[in-house]
Amino acid sequence: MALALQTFSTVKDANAALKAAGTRYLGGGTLVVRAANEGDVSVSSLIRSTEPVLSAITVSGSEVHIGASVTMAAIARHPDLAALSGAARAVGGPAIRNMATVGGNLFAPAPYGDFTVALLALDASVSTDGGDLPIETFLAKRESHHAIVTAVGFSLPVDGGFRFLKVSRVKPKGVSVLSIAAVLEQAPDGTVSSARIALGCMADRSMRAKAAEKALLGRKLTSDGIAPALAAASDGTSPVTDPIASAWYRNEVLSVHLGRLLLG
Amino acid sequence: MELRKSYFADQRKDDLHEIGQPRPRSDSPGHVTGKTAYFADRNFPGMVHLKMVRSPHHHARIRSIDISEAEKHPGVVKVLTAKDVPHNVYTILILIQIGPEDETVLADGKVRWKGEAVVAVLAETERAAQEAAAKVKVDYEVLPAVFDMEEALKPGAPIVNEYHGQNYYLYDSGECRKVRFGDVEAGFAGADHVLEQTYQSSPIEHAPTETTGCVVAPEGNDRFTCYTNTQAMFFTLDNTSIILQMPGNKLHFVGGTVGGGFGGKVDVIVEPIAILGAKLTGHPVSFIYSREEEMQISSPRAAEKVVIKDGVMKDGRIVARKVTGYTDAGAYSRHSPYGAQKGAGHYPGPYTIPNVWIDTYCVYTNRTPSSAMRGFGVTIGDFALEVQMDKLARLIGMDPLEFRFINAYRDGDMKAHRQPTEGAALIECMQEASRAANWPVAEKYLAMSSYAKGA
Amino acid sequence: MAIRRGRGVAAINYPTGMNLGGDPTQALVHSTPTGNFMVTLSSVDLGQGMKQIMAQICAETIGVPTDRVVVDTADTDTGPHCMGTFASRGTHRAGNAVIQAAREARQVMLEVAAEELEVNASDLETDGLGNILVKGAPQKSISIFDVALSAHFKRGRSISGRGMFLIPRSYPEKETGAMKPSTCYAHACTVAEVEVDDETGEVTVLTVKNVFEIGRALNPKMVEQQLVGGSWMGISHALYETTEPYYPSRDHGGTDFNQYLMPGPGDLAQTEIIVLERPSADGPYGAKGPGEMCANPQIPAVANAVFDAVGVRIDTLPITPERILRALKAQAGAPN
Amino acid sequence: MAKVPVQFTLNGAEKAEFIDSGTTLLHALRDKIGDTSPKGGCHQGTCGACSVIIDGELRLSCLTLAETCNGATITTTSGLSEGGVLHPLQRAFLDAFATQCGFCTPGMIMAAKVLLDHTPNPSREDVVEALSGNICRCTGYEPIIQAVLTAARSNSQHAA
Repeated sequence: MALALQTFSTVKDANAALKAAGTRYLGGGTLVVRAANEGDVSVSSLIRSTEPVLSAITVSGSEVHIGASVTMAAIARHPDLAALSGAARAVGGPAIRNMATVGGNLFAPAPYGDFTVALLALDASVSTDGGDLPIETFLAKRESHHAIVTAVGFSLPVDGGFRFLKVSRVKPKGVSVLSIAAVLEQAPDGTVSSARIALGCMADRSMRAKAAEKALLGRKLTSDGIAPALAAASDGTSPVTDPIASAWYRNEVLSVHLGRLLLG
Repeated sequence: MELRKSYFADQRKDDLHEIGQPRPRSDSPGHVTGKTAYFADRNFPGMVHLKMVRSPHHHARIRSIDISEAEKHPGVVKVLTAKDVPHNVYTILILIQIGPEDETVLADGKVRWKGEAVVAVLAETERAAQEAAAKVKVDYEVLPAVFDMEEALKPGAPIVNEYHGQNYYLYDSGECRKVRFGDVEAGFAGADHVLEQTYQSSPIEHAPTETTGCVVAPEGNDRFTCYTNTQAMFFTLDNTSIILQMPGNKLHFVGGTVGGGFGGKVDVIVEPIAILGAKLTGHPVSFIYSREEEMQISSPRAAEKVVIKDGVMKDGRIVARKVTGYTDAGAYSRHSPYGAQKGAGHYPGPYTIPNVWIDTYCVYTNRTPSSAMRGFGVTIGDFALEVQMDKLARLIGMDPLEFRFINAYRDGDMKAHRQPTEGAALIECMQEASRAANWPVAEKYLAMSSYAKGA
Repeated sequence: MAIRRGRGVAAINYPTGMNLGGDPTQALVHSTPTGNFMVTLSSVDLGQGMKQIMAQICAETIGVPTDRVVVDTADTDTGPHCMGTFASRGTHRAGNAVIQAAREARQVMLEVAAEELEVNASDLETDGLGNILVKGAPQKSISIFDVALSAHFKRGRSISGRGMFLIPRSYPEKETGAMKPSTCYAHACTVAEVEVDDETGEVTVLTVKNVFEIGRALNPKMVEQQLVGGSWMGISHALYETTEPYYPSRDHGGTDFNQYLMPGPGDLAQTEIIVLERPSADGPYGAKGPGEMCANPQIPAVANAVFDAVGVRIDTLPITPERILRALKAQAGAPN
Repeated sequence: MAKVPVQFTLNGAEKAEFIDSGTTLLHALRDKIGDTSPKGGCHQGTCGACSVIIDGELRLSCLTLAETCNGATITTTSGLSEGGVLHPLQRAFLDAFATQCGFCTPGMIMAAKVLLDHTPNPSREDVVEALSGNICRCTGYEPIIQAVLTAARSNSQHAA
């Protein structure tokens, strides 16, 4: 079967079309068209929807909704999303960022998916026509998920509360050795009152560093203060081994980079 | 960049008009406007696309190949197997009498590396060729494979390539190319220190931005024009002529600007099968490596292992050097016997050493055949030699740069392969590096010259 | 955390041309009716600028400006045989063939000019601008334009020449390895300065100072192109590149430019290039092949600099952060 | 196979073609329209040789389906010079000897053009970032970075 593209004006119609065999949703094309170019003949029909909501960014107060078709470049330049621009800019080079979408990033396997690491730390919700799911739940079963992701939603972190780090071998664009996103809240005395830390490349998809989060509570962001969190950073990780780095290396340097992010 | 004209001024006349002038490149206007024609910029009506079915196994016997479903696939024009290739077993260096023929254009009975070409599918679109390729059924009996050169050289290792009969290339000098100069064991015996170290590399890809490929157009008169990015026009034409048993006058090769070579486009891989496809179908044929093929299927620079044993005196003189080099050819020879031999001519490096022993081996393993790359036979050897030089200098407590001056070759010095040194300039390069990098060395080294002693 | 700095040196030589010789290249040169010159070859331009260099060599030899020369190459129907563009042989082998062909064409050109000027050909010289002058009496001259017209339409002479360059093949002696691998060698010395992060094993190459001796810089800007690009590739080989990161395991080979690592534009070392010229006896205008050797000395120089910085030897390429980190941990006696 | 119409403006000229659905813009430009200045270096989105400018944004034509470009304005490197006069970026690449094999050059120039369109006086860091999706194997990048910085300077002088 030759490859063909079907375009629908509504998500609903696109979802219906996706029920057919051999279909796949086309976001920015960076994963799906690449697979077709590389000879993946399992997909014969690409489905997309042009429903405007998919391309919308809405910010009301601290509540943010980003349509699934919004590109990394659009996030990076959005004045209300300045806190996230570093994470959006961590994806690909300029051309890729003009194409790669928020929705697509949720499905990108390690070592890709850096923006999803940020979304996981933000504890985003992932929306489909069927409703919303916490991102952690969504990621755990993303392969079995067939409805089109329409948007992600999250609350903006407090000023300076969001930290992001991507470690790559090649600069400035290389893919991840690992990436770390952290959303931290600190009490007036500087102790950490709330922490969410997400890791990229430390498993086949973004994961939370829950032991490190817990170990950070009530501690100050000093070398001594973060030591228990660093010691717990690798709890539960099963990093990928790939051409960029081995699982051993990723585990070895995770705490180093987490420490630098927390103290930075 | 700075030209330092003060060196060797007595050997050079700077009286030229065009040579030495930074003339603009005649090809650049085409590059910056996108007008330069690369082979893939040719498009012909009715052109069909060739996709290769490749071995998923490192080493396997082929029990059977079933192409019937692929042939029936819509858009498919032709499916080629080994029996379609007139002279299927070949080796490219046969042109300079380096045999035996040891590689198949399309696998016949056996595959020896993961990615080896088994069946060629020609179809009206790339997609149809990909779909049909997925319908080719090959029944394999997986065989034990060997990836490590040391393992491959052990008795009882699986034989990678029966055309050689053993897992190394057999030179006229035996299992390796040898250089023997002086008495290396006596040199070690008399040395103040002996240091033996092992160096290792893994395969390296040329990674040109333009992948390997060709576009073939039948001229309608039994001649075929092949637009190709080969680095060697007649080398490719003549090998194609042998493989296709087609007189050379039926072949017309057109090259031009190549989108980067670095040694990666001197194997003769895409042209013969594409021309065969054009001959058997009457269609123009395009066969262009995907980036994945360029990365993992096209020949890389060989992995090498280099063992260096040196005898050195406290005063800095290297008195004996023994080098054993292993070149991982992968499953087939291609240019590797030549590269391993080039290493034998390159060691012991640009140093004058009275006792030298060199063995270089070309070893077969079940991996992608390696071949030429920028610095072929030398690059990895230089890494090993020059790290070894650093270690030796530190071993005897000497500055690494001064240590090199002491041993540097000069005009007239006899090399291990028994050629007198001519035109040496290592000393002057090091003198200039000492200045440029502010790496001080004793005055006596700055006063040295590559010219023959006493000249 | 400590960023530790070190520097290392390496010196190398490199043969010009196919190992052991036996690799011919031919060239044909002819003039058009208006005194432009065609060089016909089958050599391939890989991007190093072979066509431009052949034009300059032909122009120098004939005695015309380079823009009067057109190079037609890489067509087996028109160009005579060339062994190929590899082994740093393009400039050396094809350049010599072009010189020989251009000299023969120049001789015919001077003979026709001599007839026009009614002097001996041996009394003539070119001014490099497109004119032929009588030595010592430059007011007596003729343009190459007019000479070519005369040769074509009046005197029936073909201003053309044939060139062939072959280094006879050397066969290594079996027992001793006595052989002649090459007729000339280029040289280089590189000093590299690095920083190593001793907690992650990451290496930053701060500076590379490269001195290259290449016989003759036929076109200095093009030489610079190759040497700068080669220096980058050397660093790339030292620290990044492999198709089999876990060699000899065949697993995890990269299949794209994200996985096959090379330094990006944000990883560039400050690079200095110094060129020396010791003309080779048999090179075209003394040139040797710079294209390959320029990527070699950086590899050991970087390796030695890493040792200088952190005191561990990485004898396996590429020198990855992982290899450095493992070595540092072993050095510290920690289990790895 | 069903053909679908595509219509867009390419380098100032209206183009209309019938193509196979699912055809990438790269193939449509090269094989149907005959603009071979975008190069197919990987078809994976990892080399940048196919870069084109679509409605002012840098995009990879190898990962863009042509039929999603209906009504778009597309610029390629072959459309930059006007009346035989090279664009300042093209001139700068020539003068800086920033091309060797030339295969990456059209994509590099596209990436650089988008940068200069939005950031007329870029820092070196800006240039490095702008070129970061484009692979060059010959030059070591430095001459290309210098060419872009030179073009920016000549642009600003021209504007002043």
